[in-house]
Amino acid sequence: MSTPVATKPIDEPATVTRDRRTARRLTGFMPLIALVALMAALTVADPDFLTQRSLTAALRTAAPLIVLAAGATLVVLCGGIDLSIAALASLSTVFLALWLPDLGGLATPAVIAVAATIGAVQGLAHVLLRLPSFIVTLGGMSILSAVALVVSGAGTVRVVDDSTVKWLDLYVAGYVPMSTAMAVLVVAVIAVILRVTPLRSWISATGYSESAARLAGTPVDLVKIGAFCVSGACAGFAAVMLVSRQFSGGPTMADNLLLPAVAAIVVGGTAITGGHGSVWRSLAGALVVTLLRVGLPIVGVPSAYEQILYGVIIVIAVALTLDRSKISIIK
Amino acid sequence: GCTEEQAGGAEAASEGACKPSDVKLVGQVRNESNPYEASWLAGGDAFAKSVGLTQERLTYAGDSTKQQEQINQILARDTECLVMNVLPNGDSDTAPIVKGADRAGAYLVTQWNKPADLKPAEYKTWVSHITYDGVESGQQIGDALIKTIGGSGGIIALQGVLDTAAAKDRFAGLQASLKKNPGVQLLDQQAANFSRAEALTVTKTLLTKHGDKVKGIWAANDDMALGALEALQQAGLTGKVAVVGIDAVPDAVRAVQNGTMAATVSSDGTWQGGIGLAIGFCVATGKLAVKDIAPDNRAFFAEQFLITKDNAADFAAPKTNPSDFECGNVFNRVAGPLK
Amino acid sequence: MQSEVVDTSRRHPRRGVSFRDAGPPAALVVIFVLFAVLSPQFRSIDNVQNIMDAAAVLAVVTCGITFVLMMGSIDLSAAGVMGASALTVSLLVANNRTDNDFGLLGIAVAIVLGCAFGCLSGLALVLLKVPSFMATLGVSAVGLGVATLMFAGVQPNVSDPMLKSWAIERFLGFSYLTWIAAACILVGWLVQRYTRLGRYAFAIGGAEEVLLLSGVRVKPYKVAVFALAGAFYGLGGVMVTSQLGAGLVQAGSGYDFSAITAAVVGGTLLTGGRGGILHSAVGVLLVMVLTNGLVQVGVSPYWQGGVEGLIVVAAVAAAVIPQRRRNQVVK
Amino acid sequence: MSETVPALEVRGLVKHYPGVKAVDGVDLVVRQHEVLGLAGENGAGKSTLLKALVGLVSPDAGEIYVRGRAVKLRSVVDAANHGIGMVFQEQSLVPNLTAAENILLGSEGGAVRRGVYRWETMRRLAQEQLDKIGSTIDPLARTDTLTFADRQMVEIAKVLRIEERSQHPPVIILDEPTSVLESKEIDTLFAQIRRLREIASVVFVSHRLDEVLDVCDRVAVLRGGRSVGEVAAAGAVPRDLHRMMIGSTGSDDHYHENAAVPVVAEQPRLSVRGLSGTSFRDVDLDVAVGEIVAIVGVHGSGREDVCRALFGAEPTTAGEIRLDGKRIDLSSTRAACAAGIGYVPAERKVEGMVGPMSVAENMTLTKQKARCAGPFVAPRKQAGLVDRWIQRLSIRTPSRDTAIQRLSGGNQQKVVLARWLVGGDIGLLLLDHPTRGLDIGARSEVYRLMRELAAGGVATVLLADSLEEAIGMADRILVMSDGRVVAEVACPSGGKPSPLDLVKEMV
Ligand SMILES: Nc1ncnc2c1ncn2[C@@H]1O[C@H](COP(=O)(O)OP(=O)(O)OP(=O)(O)O)[C@@H](O)[C@H]1O
Ligand SMILES: Nc1ncnc2c1ncn2[C@@H]1O[C@H](COP(=O)(O)OP(=O)(O)OP(=O)(O)O)[C@@H](O)[C@H]1O
Ligand SMILES: O[C@@H]1[C@@H](O)[C@H](O)OC[C@H]1O
Ligand SMILES: [Mg+2]
Ligand SMILES: [Mg+2]
Repeated sequence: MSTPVATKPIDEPATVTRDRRTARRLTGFMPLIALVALMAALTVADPDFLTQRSLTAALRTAAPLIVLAAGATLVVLCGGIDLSIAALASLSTVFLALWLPDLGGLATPAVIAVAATIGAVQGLAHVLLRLPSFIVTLGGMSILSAVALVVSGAGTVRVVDDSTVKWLDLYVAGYVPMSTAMAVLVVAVIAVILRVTPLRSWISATGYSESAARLAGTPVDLVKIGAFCVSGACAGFAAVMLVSRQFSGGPTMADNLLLPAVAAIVVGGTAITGGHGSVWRSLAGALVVTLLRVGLPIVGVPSAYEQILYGVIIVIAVALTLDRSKISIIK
Repeated sequence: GCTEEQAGGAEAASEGACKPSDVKLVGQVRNESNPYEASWLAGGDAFAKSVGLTQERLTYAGDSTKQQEQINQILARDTECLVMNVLPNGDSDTAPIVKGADRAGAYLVTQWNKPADLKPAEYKTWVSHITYDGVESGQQIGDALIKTIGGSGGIIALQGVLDTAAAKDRFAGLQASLKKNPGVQLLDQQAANFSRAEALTVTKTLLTKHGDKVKGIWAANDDMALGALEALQQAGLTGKVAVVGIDAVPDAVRAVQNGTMAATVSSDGTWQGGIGLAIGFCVATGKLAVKDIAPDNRAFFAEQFLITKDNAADFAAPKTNPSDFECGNVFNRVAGPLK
Repeated sequence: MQSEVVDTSRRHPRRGVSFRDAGPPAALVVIFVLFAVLSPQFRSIDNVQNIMDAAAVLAVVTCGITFVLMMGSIDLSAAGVMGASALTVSLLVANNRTDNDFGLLGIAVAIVLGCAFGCLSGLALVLLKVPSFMATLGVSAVGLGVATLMFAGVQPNVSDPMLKSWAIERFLGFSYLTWIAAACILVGWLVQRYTRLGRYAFAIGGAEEVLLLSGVRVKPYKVAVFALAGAFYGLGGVMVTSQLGAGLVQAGSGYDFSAITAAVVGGTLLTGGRGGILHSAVGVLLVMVLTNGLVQVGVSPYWQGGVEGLIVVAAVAAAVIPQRRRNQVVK
Repeated sequence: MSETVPALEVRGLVKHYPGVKAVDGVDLVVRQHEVLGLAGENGAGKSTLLKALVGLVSPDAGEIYVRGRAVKLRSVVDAANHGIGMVFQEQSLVPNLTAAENILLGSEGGAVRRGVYRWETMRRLAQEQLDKIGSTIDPLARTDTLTFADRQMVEIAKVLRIEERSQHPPVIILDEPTSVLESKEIDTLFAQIRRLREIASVVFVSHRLDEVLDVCDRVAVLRGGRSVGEVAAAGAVPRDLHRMMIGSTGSDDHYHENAAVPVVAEQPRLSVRGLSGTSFRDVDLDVAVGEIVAIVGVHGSGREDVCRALFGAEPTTAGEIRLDGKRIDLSSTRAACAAGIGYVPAERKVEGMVGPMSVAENMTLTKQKARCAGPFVAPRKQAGLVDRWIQRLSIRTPSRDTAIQRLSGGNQQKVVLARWLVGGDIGLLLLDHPTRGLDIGARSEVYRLMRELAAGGVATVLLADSLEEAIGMADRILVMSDGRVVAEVACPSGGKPSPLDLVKEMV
């Protein structure tokens, strides 16, 4: 169609005062506020939860999720979705485990490069075949899983000599898990690159209004392929983290991280329809999701109630963090 | 500088120094929504109660990463006198659990899944690994199936989650059984992922594919066997095709009893849930010293029984009793060392 | 995450409606013929019945999801809602755990429960303004938790003869479940074509903001659509229980993504405003023919998932070729 | 009720947006059975005021009286119940519904009983509405299969449902309904407006002041959110209105013909041979350096698609395109941009701008060199450049960081145009209805800009808003019909053809 109407039918109340602006600024911090609130709640439920060791462990746990979510955030910002990240990470753990004996230290960059390539290929299929990313990556998910199953001989591939990936499982100064530091670094690098280059506005334009972006001469196709490529590379890097702590690779190792990763993105307040959001938000989102995943059972919530609470809290968290001033219609 | 361990935190107690009341018991399985694993947690609760403690029940929804996350978090707390009885999601999940527990000095018993070259004997607090011999059980029910169909004809196989040791070993057992019986033909094998629902559709499809040639169905666990039974009922073939499974869940034992299923193999969830905690508890409280545990008991196959119509009645109720968990008896059900 | 066609070629009146809609049915025919040629068992009457039986539950779930997709929303709650309804019905009809024997009433309660869960999703969307993606994911978790509570460690086995007969008895060669699915498709089609609810769902996907400008209150309709979808999932859970003869928490596992795949393969757009029940019915058949055919022709279980993914992507690609245009937006 | 009570009265209406006083204390009276024109520059506050009258904008202050009674209008339904309906500036139809459903949307009456559709009744009711305005479209056609103009007629048919809904003479508001219509359709619309005057009051907005004076009884003028007066239409001329709108006299030379530069025909910038695509065939087109070539034709002539094809946004099946003598391959919009081609699409909201992004970002989306140092964005350079163009085109915006969707239509259009100019490296500009929705002043500025660009050597292809505009601006006019170029008319300064000459060629 050709004639959507941009009119926001219900417009803001008339009082354009300072508190409105503060409120708007506050929405940027909402993911953080949600994080702190959740931590407080868990601590009340079980005072033991708020120890340095406990928090360090949670940070370490969150690292692969942060990286996965950060990469996929770019695809979401472009208005698409990448459902293949978890399967790709699983496949990458298999590759890494298989290649470590021969390639040693080169295995890590090799796996990341291969994962980036696979991501880019999906992006290419999405762009060239004009297929919804949902379908391309859903298909990609099954294909990558099948490949992982076959390549691994349907089993765990043990890593005997993990000396070249071990560094990722160390602690900086005893307190900061290296993997978490690296995850934050990945987020920071992506954020900085977006900030100082035109990429940020290209991605947003693509996400908000692809046809307008294209008619403005924005390299929409390249931007999308690039986003899928980075998403793939991040899946590869997350896989390296997993191998470094699992001492093995497995064809389904990371599969269950898909929904948590998407949840992390949305909880961070990035609009699932594209355009608005950031990788920082996804970082906070990943921490919220991790706290929910490990926190609820650890403070003693029984399994059935844990699921119910998870469902309720995650919905409330999104209700808090989503910056609705940028999106008039929520689907 | 970088360190391998995180700073701070509790020192593990020296072996055997724990007061019984200081011991913390943790049982971890996939979920509470299947009968087998629910019985595991119930067994754990029963044991904990018998020593005046409570079991912390953890479930991870079959999600490997979530299992690791929970273990990490548990180990980041006070690990003095911590005893864990863990069902690792897959082979690959065992190593990090073991290494974590070892570092933290928590007493650990694992069950079902572990890579062959990872050995409890090489660790201080990884007390034992318990499993059932999948090759044997696969073969036992294979043999029983073949006997039921009269030693010749076609069968189909429903495999478990393809990348688990249980699925692979059990299927290897079936293949061994088939080797001995050249008259029996494996018409088809499909993965139904240990799931009742998947087994139902796959079986229906295989029944139309192979028609009357199907005389028997070999399923790598009882859930799938029960799914296959439903498929047979829907195809009007109840009783005409023999079905076997593994796990001896109540419904399957009942089916064996009334003849709709040919055989299953006991793996006793209630016992598994209790025994892991019992072994750890005994070591933590000094009633058992790790160095005194026979090497063969550090990683062993537990006794399992083929259940057919003849002995099904004996298995209708769980055979676990409190005396199984006394420190002198904890290795009573050892059938042999892990191969 | 969605695919939207901004029709920039307003100057050409729509060429060949039939041509555009013909993609999925054509793909269905091609794939069917292909398998029929490759495998004599595949083309047997028995197998066709089998495919229809196997398609029944997916068809009902897809009916529900189609209305949600038509609005441009998404629904991932099927797994949880079906689990809860499966446990509910298995505990309310004659079974081995309780003394209940409510028969049809029990079935009705399970469907109403599904409806209530759907309502929850809808309310979270319109009141809390949480994107449906997340709202339904949360509701799914809640559903699974509720189901686990009801499960309480012991498998409820159904002995109700009526419920069990649904999966076993046949009428004109097809099981009752298949007929129930057919009835759902008919009802769905009537709702879509002849009721305000159906047409507004379609319109909301086309241009929600215009409805607002026209003074239509869309919120009640959105909630109603999710509730309708929930009722279909509830029925789906009942049907699975009938098939399996027992109430499983996992009764709905995998149906969420399969149903979306089926709907999209059938030509429903994830951005809404296009497609419908009949499209989805074709999509369901396509997916089921594929799953069945791959087993019939003997593709290794290791590869089945991968091959299926590949064919789904190819089928959607083939189906969109007639609509492919320069500067068409696909998300 | 007395005939002298105004149908609608607004007193001291105020609506402020962050940084903008959109409506700043407006008084307005709409008498019964009159057609009231509303004139004002882009951003003067017309649409905001009118939206307040149908409950879409909640005013910060002020009263609204309907037939003498003070009312609070909270929603479109509220307004409709008071007999006020509006056709919005942006088309607002649901594309995937039938025309009939759109016409009856929200007030289905007998066509929907207890939630169930009665298609036959619906068709009949919709047909009645369409008959009123003499539209011949099929009520059951899907709206997105209709032409733009037909859709506009559907909107008008829709708003006329108000007649059926209210017992009192309704007030019907038409916000720039003619900007996308062609002269024949405009004539039909005006006939309707005149018919409506017998039974209703009409508020009519257009930037074509002659139109306003033609159809209205009285014209109220807004400037900067305030009422600045009104004139009786009879006897007034556009200049009078214009003076009130901007507070001074505009230039007479609307099309800036004195700034036109002679074209050097030997220097072709664009040369197209035998271009064919889905909706056009064998198009030959030459545009010289500094030349403005207009293409005219009715809907369906294929001229928009030719334009898009020249920007790589529409596939071609045959033909050759040369730019400055070099053959170029326009397989994507990127390629076109790289070759120095710019394009301003007709449908600004969807294709021209990225609504939630800022004026600055929208303006610099294309031209990296203009805002970057190497691969990096240079914020100061970007800001300076953007501010310069905001000033140069007098774009009315609180700041360069304001989301473009908060600007008035005309100002949005200027930003889109500026996008191609910030780089200073454009060789060929393709303008699809560049002045759609612009006020006279803004138009005049756009024309001046076009002249300036032409003088600087930019070749321009113009799909004009009206024949007058084509004639006024072009050096040469091509006539397209049914996908082919059927005539070429020279259009030099001083020797302009008359609109009639062109119409002859078009049929
Ligand atoms: N005479 C009628 N009786 C009943 N319904 C009608 C009638 N005419 C139109 N409709 C409705 O109008 C809709 C639009 O018709 P059309 O065939 O153009 O689109 P569609 O088939 O629904 O959409 P798509 O082509 O995207 O699948 C139809 O789906 C139908 O619901
Ligand atoms: N939703 C909004 N938020 C912020 N500012 C707005 C909004 N809507 C309108 N404005 C501002 O209010 C002023 C009046 O806009 P309005 O659309 O009423 O002008 P107009 O007279 O209709 O102009 P045009 O002739 O271009 O349509 C403009 O400066 C515009 O930027
Ligand atoms: O049924 C059991 C299955 O759930 C688990 O994965 O492995 C052992 C099986 O017996
Ligand atoms: Mg159709
Ligand atoms: Mg306006």
